[in-house]
Amino acid sequence: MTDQKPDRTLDTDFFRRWLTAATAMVEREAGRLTELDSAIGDADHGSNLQRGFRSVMTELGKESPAGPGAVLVMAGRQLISTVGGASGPLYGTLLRRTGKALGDTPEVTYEQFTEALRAGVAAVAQLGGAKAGDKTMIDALEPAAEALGTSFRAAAEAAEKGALATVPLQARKGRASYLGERSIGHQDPGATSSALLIAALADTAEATP
Amino acid sequence: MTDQKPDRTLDTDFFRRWLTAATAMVEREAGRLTELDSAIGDADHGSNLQRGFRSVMTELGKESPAGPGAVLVMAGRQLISTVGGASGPLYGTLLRRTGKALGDTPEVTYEQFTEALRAGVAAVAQLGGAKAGDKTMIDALEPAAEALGTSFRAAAEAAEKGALATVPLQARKGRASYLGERSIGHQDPGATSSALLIAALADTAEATP
Amino acid sequence: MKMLINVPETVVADALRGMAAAHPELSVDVANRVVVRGDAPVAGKVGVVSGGGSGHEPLHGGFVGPGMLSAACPGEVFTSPVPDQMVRAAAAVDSGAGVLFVVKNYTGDVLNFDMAAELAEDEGIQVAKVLVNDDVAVTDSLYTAGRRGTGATLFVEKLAGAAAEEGAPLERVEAIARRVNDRSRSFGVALSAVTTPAKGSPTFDLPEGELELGIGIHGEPGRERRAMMTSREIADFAVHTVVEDLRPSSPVIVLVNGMGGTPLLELYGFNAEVQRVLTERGVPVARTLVGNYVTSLDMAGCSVTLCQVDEELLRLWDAPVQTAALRWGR
Amino acid sequence: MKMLINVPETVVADALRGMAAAHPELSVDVANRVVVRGDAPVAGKVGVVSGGGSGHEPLHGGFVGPGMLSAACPGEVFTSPVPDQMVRAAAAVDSGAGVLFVVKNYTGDVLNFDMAAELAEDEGIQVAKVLVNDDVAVTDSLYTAGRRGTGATLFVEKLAGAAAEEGAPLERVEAIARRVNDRSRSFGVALSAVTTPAKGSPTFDLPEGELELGIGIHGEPGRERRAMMTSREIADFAVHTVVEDLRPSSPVIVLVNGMGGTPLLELYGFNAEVQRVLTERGVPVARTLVGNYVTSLDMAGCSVTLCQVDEELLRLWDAPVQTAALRWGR
Ligand SMILES: Nc1ncnc2c1ncn2[C@@H]1O[C@H](COP(=O)(O)OP(=O)(O)O)[C@@H](O)[C@H]1O
Ligand SMILES: Nc1ncnc2c1ncn2[C@@H]1O[C@H](COP(=O)(O)OP(=O)(O)O)[C@@H](O)[C@H]1O
Ligand SMILES: [Mg+2]
Ligand SMILES: [Mg+2]
Ligand SMILES: [Mg+2]
Ligand SMILES: [Mg+2]
Repeated sequence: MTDQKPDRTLDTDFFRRWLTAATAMVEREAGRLTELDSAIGDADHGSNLQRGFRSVMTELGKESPAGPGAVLVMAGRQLISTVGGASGPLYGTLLRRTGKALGDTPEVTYEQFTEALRAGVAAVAQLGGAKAGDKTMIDALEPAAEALGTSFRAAAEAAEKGALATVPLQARKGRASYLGERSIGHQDPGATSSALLIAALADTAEATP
Repeated sequence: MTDQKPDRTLDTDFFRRWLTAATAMVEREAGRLTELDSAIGDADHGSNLQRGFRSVMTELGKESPAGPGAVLVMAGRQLISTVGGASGPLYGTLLRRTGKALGDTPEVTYEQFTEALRAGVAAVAQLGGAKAGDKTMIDALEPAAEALGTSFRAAAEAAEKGALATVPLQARKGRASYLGERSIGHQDPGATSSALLIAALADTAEATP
Repeated sequence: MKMLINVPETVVADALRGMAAAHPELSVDVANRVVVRGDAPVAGKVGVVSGGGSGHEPLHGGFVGPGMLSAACPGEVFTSPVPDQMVRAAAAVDSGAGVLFVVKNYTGDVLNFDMAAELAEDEGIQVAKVLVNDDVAVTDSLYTAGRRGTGATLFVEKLAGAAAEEGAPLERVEAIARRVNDRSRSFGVALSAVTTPAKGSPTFDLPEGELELGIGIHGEPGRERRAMMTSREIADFAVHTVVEDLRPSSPVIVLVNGMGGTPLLELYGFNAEVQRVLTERGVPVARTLVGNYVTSLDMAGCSVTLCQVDEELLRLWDAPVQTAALRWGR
Repeated sequence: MKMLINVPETVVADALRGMAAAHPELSVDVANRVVVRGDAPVAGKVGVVSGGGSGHEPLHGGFVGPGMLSAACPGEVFTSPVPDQMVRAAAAVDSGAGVLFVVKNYTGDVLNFDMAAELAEDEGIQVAKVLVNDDVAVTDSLYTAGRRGTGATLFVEKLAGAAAEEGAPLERVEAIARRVNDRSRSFGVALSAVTTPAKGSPTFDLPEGELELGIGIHGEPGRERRAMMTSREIADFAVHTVVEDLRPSSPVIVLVNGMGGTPLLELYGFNAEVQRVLTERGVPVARTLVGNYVTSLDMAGCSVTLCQVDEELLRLWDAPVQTAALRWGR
């Protein structure tokens, strides 16, 4: 495990490997995500993401998008076209808008990526209208984008902490909000999957010399 | 408990009390009858007889049929009009035909009743087409009618023995026949309720000076 | 087991009251338990009357109306109705042209309809009867009560009803009904047992990994229990069994019927497999109906019924029908 | 939990193949998951398109046909469809008169239909949207995603579809749809949880003696859990809640809807209680529909939807409709 060198550059391959690691993470944790979603939602979050990331993998095998931005835009589009539900457009927008913000250079700096991810997260917040504390993926994504100012691992830890912190919250957005007070005491599935995505990011960074 | 005096006479009240005792027996054992029917039938035999005998009681409270024959004919009609299923026409026919055979005298002898019951049982066998060993109520009714030549209690014991003897049989009539070999090992609900009816008869006789 | 009921004793009467409220075009006699089409008796028309235990809805009450049944007699749950109901229904629909009783082959239904026919004839109503016995899971032999009536009941009621609506005389309506029954076969499968209001718990114990093959519609166990099968395997088994028995030489109408507890989504998926097997076996399909029509309360499972049709039967199938559960044409 | 399926992954595609086989009058694109009425686009007619997660059958695919939906887009089970489906559906039904999207108010449906509307407009299709949000169990506030769309979807699709069939322009069809939604309210109750193919076990644990009040159609727990109630008590509670919110000043159309696992016999019995409460409260009933229309797979339970109608809406309700699940008139 290497230090996370916020001064490094990130190439196309890095983003392909991030998506691959994220897919593996989703495959491993799909059951748990669906279980969390069955407590306060409709029991499909794990299979939704599984379907989406599998199709991202298929597409990555067929196409060779040139540049980090193109990889993420392609992945985002793929999620939008295959996931459905709330998480499809939201995660799709996250990747697409992050990708768009990266532009079409063959490599990006750590700072460029940090800025781009913040733009992506902002787009998710705008699309879904959720604020911090509403018990959604925003509760993991916003602290992660913030902590990315320090390092990949700091971002992963912040996301994980954010996800855990959704437990005592009452949901105000998405399906869980229908439950009112009964949503309290359960961890938000979308915040949980967001933490997995950022954990996959940190893992990828650490596996990259 | 008195001896069963096959040389006694039976009046209208005797038959009213038999039907009342039978109703009580059905009320008490309805759950078990339905349970037996659920193993090899459709789980309604207990509630079928409950509905039928309750309505016989209601009718007995309203009307005062004159004579043993009229009591049984009325009860048989009532069963036909309220039970449905296989057991409604069969038990209805048993009582109606037994009653018809009793004629319209105010009292009947033990021998007259024995003959009449045998006619009733024969009518049931003809209507349903079942023979001894087909795993139906006939397996309790026929030995009971036969043993009535001896005494009420002998009839009750023969019916009980007949009902128990249905356990190893494979059904050839009624719903249980659909099960083929899977009907083996269960006691027939109709034979069981027949044994209850005849037990109620013996109990009534023993409670009658 | 929880149910949306008040008490078991009033389930049938409550349902009839609710049906009366939803269907002003029917005349529902709640006290006497008879559902009659509102315009009965129709002058010159043969009456088509059926009935049986409740718990199979929409059968039979949902099939009362122009082009199908003239009246239906619902019994208690899974219990044949009593003769009084059938006599009343016959009297309500008879216009002098006679009445056909459509009777599913169960001891109880047969005995009660037989008694009713005698009584109705005493009242001067001409009565014909047809027995429906399409279930190939039951051996038709001296050692059984004969084959059960299941899905083919819908075909018999629809086609005989259409013939009656066209003005066919009683013998003709009866002949059609008999032809439809002769050319129809069914096979059913249960993924769960059924819970009747009176019993309140499942009629048999069906473990998670198993299913019952060859079940009827009254919560009786089937002929055989097996390890759980896929939709594909069930279709292979059921269609094979039916086709081997029917050996159709002309197109069939297919009924893919839900037992009540299986979602429509699954029934449609199952239909895809049924159609595949029929294609593989070279059986041409003229029409297909998918849905919950001849049910068994909350039981999960399905049945497949095939009816081999000729031109006349197909025309009668396509003829207009206006009932609560089956409607087309006009 | 046993299901009549092959594997969870192909459930929706299998169902669409089965639907295509049963309904030659529909054009079913299995690969792209769009169900379109066979004669689309109809010249000069506004297209009415809906969609949502699968598992609510017959909603929406069963409501495609003359007088109701022009097309439906089924998503995965309980998962909103993706924008590509809606764009494809809009393109298939647009005759130049524009398309109305009928969207149940769930975050997923709203976001996906919004994206689809943008894309469809990029392709030159005029799109209007109406949100269905009738479920009074959910507080409509800043602290929720708003009221859910449930039973009123059937009313919106039927009445907007009838208006479109009559040749009404897009703004008018949209206005009708909005009026119907504004005048409709629902309340639902679950006696059992639901089992999705992907999860394979019930979404929540509902003990024998309890029920969930205020549930939606996606297996989410309700607002409140209570000791089991009778049909009578449930009707009192549900109708009261709906009427207090709607406060109807003219006759209503009543939908007594089954969640899928509750037998029709019980639904009709429940309808009797619903009608009793409405009578007691002095709410006149213009029409009643009882059945499994907006379901939640195998869930046991029911919902009540009331739609307060004026003369125009009642005329549109009575207008002919020819779909797999709803048919009358003509
Ligand atoms: N308005 C919203 N803004 C941000 N995130 C949301 C919003 N609504 C829902 N989510 C997230 O989506 C997750 C649910 O995703 P998923 O189960 O795939 O979709 P659905 O709710 O449509 O079934 C929730 O756990 C939550 O984190
Ligand atoms: N053909 C027959 N002859 C005599 N008894 C019969 C016949 N068919 C059925 N039975 C009796 O009827 C009993 C079942 O009665 P019941 O459950 O009330 O009616 P159903 O079978 O219609 O549900 C059986 O246990 C059997 O004893
Ligand atoms: Mg979900
Ligand atoms: Mg029985
Ligand atoms: Mg019975
Ligand atoms: Mg979902």
